[in-house]
Amino acid sequence: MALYDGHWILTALVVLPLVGGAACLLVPEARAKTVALATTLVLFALSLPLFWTFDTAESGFQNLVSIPWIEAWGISYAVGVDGISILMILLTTFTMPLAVAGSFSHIRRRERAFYAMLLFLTTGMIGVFVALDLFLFYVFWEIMLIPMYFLIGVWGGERRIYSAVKFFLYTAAGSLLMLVAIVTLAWIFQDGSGAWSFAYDDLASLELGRRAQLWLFGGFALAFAIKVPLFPFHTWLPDAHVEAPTAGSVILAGVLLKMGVYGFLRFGLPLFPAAATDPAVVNAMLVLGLIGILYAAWVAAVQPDAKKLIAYTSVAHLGFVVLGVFGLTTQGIEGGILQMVNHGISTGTLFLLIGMLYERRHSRRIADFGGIAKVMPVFAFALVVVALSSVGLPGTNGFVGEFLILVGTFRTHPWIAAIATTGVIFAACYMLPMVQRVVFNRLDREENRTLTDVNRRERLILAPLLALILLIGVWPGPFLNRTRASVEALIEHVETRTASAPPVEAASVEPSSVEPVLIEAPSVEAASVEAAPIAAGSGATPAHISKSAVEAGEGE
Amino acid sequence: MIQDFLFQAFAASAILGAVIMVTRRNPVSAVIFLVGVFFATSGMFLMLDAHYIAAINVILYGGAIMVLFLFVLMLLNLGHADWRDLRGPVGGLVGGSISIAFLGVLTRLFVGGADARPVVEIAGGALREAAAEQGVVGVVARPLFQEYVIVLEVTGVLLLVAIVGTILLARGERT
Amino acid sequence: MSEAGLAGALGVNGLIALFVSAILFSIGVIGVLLRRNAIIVFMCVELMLNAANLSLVAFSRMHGIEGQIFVFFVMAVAAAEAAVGLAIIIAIFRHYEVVDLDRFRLLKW
Amino acid sequence: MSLGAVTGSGSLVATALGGQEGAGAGFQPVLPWLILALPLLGAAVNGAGAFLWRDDKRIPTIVGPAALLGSFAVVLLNFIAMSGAEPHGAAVVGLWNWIVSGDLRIGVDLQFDPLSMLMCMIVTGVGSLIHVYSVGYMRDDPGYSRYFSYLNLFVFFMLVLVLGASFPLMFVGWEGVGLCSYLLIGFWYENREYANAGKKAFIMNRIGDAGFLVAMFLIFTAFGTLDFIPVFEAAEGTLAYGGALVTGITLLLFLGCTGKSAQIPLHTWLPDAMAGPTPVSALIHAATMVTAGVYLIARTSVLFALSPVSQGVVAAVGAGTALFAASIAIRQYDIKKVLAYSTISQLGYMFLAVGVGAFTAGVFHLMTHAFFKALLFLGAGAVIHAVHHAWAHGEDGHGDARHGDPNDMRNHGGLRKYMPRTFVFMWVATLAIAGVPPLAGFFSKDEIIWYSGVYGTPILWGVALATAVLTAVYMARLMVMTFHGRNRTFGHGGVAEAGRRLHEVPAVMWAPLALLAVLSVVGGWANIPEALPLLPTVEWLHHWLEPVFAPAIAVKEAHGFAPEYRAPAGGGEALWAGVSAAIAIAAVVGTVRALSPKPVPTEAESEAPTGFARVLHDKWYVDELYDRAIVRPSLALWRACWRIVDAGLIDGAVNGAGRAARLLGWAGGQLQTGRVTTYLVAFMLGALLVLGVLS
Repeated sequence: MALYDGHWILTALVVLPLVGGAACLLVPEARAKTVALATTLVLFALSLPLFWTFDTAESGFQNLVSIPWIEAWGISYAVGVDGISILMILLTTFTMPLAVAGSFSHIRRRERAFYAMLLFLTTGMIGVFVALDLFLFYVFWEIMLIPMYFLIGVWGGERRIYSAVKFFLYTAAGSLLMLVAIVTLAWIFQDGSGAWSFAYDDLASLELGRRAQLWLFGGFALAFAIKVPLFPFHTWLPDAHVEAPTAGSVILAGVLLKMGVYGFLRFGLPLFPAAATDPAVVNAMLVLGLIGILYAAWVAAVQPDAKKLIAYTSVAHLGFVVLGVFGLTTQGIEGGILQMVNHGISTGTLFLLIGMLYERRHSRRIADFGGIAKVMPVFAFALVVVALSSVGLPGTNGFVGEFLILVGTFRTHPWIAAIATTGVIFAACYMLPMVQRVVFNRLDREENRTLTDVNRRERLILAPLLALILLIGVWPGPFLNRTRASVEALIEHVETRTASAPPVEAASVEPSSVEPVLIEAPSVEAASVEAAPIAAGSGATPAHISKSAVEAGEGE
Repeated sequence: MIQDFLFQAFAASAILGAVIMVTRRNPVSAVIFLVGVFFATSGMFLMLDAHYIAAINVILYGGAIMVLFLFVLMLLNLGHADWRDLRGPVGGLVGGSISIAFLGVLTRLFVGGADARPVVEIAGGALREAAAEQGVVGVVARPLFQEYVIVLEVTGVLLLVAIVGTILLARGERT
Repeated sequence: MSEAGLAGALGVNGLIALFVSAILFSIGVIGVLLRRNAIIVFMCVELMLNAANLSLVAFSRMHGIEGQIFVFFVMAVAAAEAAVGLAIIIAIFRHYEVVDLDRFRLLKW
Repeated sequence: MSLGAVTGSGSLVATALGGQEGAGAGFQPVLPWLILALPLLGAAVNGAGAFLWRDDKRIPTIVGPAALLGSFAVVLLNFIAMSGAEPHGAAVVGLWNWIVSGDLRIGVDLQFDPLSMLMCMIVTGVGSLIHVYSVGYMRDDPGYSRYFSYLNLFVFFMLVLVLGASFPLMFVGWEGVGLCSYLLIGFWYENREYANAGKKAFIMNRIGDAGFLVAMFLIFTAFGTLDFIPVFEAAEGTLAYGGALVTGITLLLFLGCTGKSAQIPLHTWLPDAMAGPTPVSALIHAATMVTAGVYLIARTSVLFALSPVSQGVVAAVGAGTALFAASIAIRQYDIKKVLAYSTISQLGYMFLAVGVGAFTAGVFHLMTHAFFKALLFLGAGAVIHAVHHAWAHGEDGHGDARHGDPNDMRNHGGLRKYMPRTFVFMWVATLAIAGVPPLAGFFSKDEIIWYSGVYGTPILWGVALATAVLTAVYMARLMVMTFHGRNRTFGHGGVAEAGRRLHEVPAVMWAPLALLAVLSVVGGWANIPEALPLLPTVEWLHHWLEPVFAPAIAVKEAHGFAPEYRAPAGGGEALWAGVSAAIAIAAVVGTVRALSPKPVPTEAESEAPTGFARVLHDKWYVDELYDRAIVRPSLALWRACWRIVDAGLIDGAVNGAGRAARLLGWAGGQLQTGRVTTYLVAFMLGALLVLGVLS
């Protein structure tokens, strides 16, 4: 394990797909898929030790690397992993080989470019999860957007251009505001300490006024809310999912949708604790999550297109995750993280399955099927298992996540959690009729009689997914373990910072006599002035990072 | 005194010539009047102690460039009057108002701008003395070939490019 | 005071030259905007250039020889411009058989 | 399976519980995990078989029942071990940590106590018999392997439900059995109706499950744990008697029960669930799964005891359902539907019992009901099987469509002659359910009626009595229509043909019936009332379950529960036992007498009922009501959400923004005329602006 001390591994995870993608472009058309599969498999193999060697007791970042990049602006290449990102990284590396393998028979034109795009996308995704510099994070965040745009726009279905543009504009609109917020944050830091920095720890150590926090949080939150996607920013998702090729949908559901919630956990809560725990903000987020759960389930239930149906279920599932995160309890957040993994696996598998069906039958309309179980028993089995996971049946992964989310949220917001619980009813209302109309009922269409069951390649893709669904369902320990320390530290951070923030503002005012609203910072400027004194105190943090980076260098 | 009279005569004929040139329907007569304007301005250059400039204005503008215009007019057989050439009242209104605005702005600029700057010691006399000392050409040539030599060379390159470009453009699609 | 100051620096003739320059320039503007014939528009541009030259020469009496140097360069560029411009007009005419500026919309893709 | 982990985790729980655990010290479960592992293994093997050796029926034939019998053997061992250990308290066996997050710890812990052991005995015992029966019943089905896989899986989940030592683990079983129920109801998925029935069952169960979930959240918020033993021990101290919290928890739990046990208002799925194969109806929809609600209330008896309001609701709903379902059963023609409504009605009895606080009586009736109702269903299955084969093996091979519905009792009649064994067994079960002494149902039902009067109110008592009459009537009617009179299977004139084609079912099917018939006779003797000390087993079950229910009774007694043991109309238990027995006998005899002489029209000949009979026949129009009031408006709302909100408002806004941008671009583009003059004007205006600003 000496070789694997982890410091080079994150960088390797970021760079390898880039190299693989370039290789895909260079090799002959027919070889591209092999190269891509090999790259993603190696990637997965590389990431596994990250999981095993993860120190579950450590709440901070592990495998830190920080190298100055644009020193004048305090921008560095800083990467690391903690309990919040570890599962996301694993989810990404786990999903990619399956997405690649799932495209083998689906993608018939411009294969080189297709697989290169998939791999470039991987770089962006892993980069987002490991980046500990806000500038770097933003770069990866935007890198992700471009390959996905092409995946939808070039290899998509009939309305691919509309969907790709919609996807792009939605996401870009949000992320630009985030960029403004990031730069403002760095500027506030510079204002206080005299030096520019985009480093996560530096910016997280800022103690901003409430008003400033609310504004900046808003900038981040919009970007994340669109990505999640929270109601009412969700309408790009059904279109993108429906038009994207199978691999695109799998990645979209499996990984990309996690970015939003990950962003809230990594940046939204720790950077702006007062804003993120502001009752109005929390209630707004919870209610939006709740609306997402119920509303998306309702809309899903009346969809005629299987892929669109599943896309809407994603909105519902992510609504649960947002609920868990903003419930701000250990169970809620841990459940949220686990539910992200679960959703990635279950919904990813659902998209793979619908993709398999589409390849055979060239239709996604639910009404075009029926009685498929007769000719495709293995497919039917897989679909039923995954559907059950999606509705959160105990014994599958979905239940563990949903249960933790709801039980956690219930402690702080009982009514919202109680209403959200009815989501499990509606989950059955959309999933079971779909399953019934696809695999059950009479096999009454002549075209469906000749469908062939899943082949060996497809079974190899499905097997690990189904295995994970059951494994996480009965033994989620290894996954929850790894999130625990970080999640508890996060909650503690948010709570202590929220507790410490009001006195700073209230110091000049009689605490009992004045309404809290009145002691808010009057403007952003005033807030940023408030921010000034503490930034000096955070000078220790960059030293901490660079020190560990030095140690990293020496370790090798 | 006579010089002042001459100068004002040149000025008046330049303005007059310009007005006539703009209003001619026949392009050839417009060219002729433009050449007249150039001669008048050359006269003004002379009076303003810019003898060399006056000379090349006549040769270059009045001679070479205007001949070029004439050639083109003849080449394209455009040398006849065309009623459609002048725009209607709307165009006149737009053009007239912009033109008057320019006049006002420029006048204000010249007067106010001169007012803002400190009056420099080199007056008309100094230039004349330098010309007497170094010759009419020399007074322009010295700075041209000393301080501004690089600019001069670049201008040469520009002319070369213009020549090549002109040939390419004018040659057309012939292969 | 300003009139006197400017007249003192440039002389009365210099002042007249500046006004003439402004008038010529304005006439050039009106010509450019009023005429449809590309060649005449082009000629009006030459008129405007000449007006500018006039003011440069006038100011050179006040600020020194650089004004005349500038005029020299302006003339050189104007010569090049005239050549290229006329070549373009010829090329366009060859294609459209017309030099009416309103008849072609080449500046829009 | 690491045994170290087992005992380690188990002892962890034991120490956490402190002295209370001492009660269970005498009893250590034997191979506890094997009880669960065997059915799961069976399910896995049969499931694999469904794909790999689809045509080979030998393996499922052996594995399916064997897994159950093995499990039953282990349960029996433990049962004996537990009855040997006095006092028999609870023993918790931890297998592994399931969900650990913050202060929440949910282990895969199994709780062995008298109640769970009794349930295990019923589940594995009756389950084994039904598995054996299924070998015969499903012999010709192409989904044979799949069937046994589901059935084994069901037993596994049912055992998880019963043995789970915490609410979440119980919930695993709770939803797991729902899943198997879904799969088995829709077993013949090619029939859209059947698949719909499965779906309906699942969704209605989910409504209840949501209540269960919220109840769990409330419990966790209040207690900080979800394990049964700590919660129940802390219940009295934590929750105020009759407080809103405990009432909320128990009512939500009861919502779960109404879903699972098909009580009003979530009862409509159970009759539809008869779409599944008949042994499934016997096992899942009569003997085990549907009684899970009763089990849940028995399990959480302490909580219910703390909330008189909830108890009242449970009793009222139970009594109401009992009468309501019985009234429908009287007018059904489908033999399985009659039994389904009968099941709902009997479940109502059980809820009535646990609702008034007679927990033992409820569980007692649960047990006896498992015996005789399983017997009734299997008997009905035998009848259906026989009729189906008689038709199917006709000249054209598939005569179902020609003849009608084999479930319809109008197509039966006079089967006594062709299926004598089934006939006898069915009568035993009928008399048992009707409450004729000394059969099982007499003791259990009489106990419920008695306690509903003693612990409850006169109205509950009256309803219970009335339902008893109805029960006897509809069961007698079923017997008369099916076995008595002339055979109508091949029309009124087809008696000769019937004689050739209708046969008794094979031994593999009637043998389980025989065993169940024995149990239906002796099952009631497990809890002979003190008033009728005919056997040495007086109040045996009561004593057996005492450790489980004693805390609940103690809670009730601490809050003024001191019933006077006499019926609302006066008289003691012995007297009223005699009265109810007399009523039952009278009702059965009366019905047989009244119906026997009347010729029954065949399915094709009969006319639609009119008047009140029609309301009963059409099940009080509850399904229609739900369809109009809930299902259709919901679907309309959902469509509106999609079409109007999503596609209209949100996408309209988004696309509108896009269109606005395009319009702006178009407007800007119009400035670009492509004419030099336009640009010149603009250029000059710009120059003017610059000069104007400068000067």
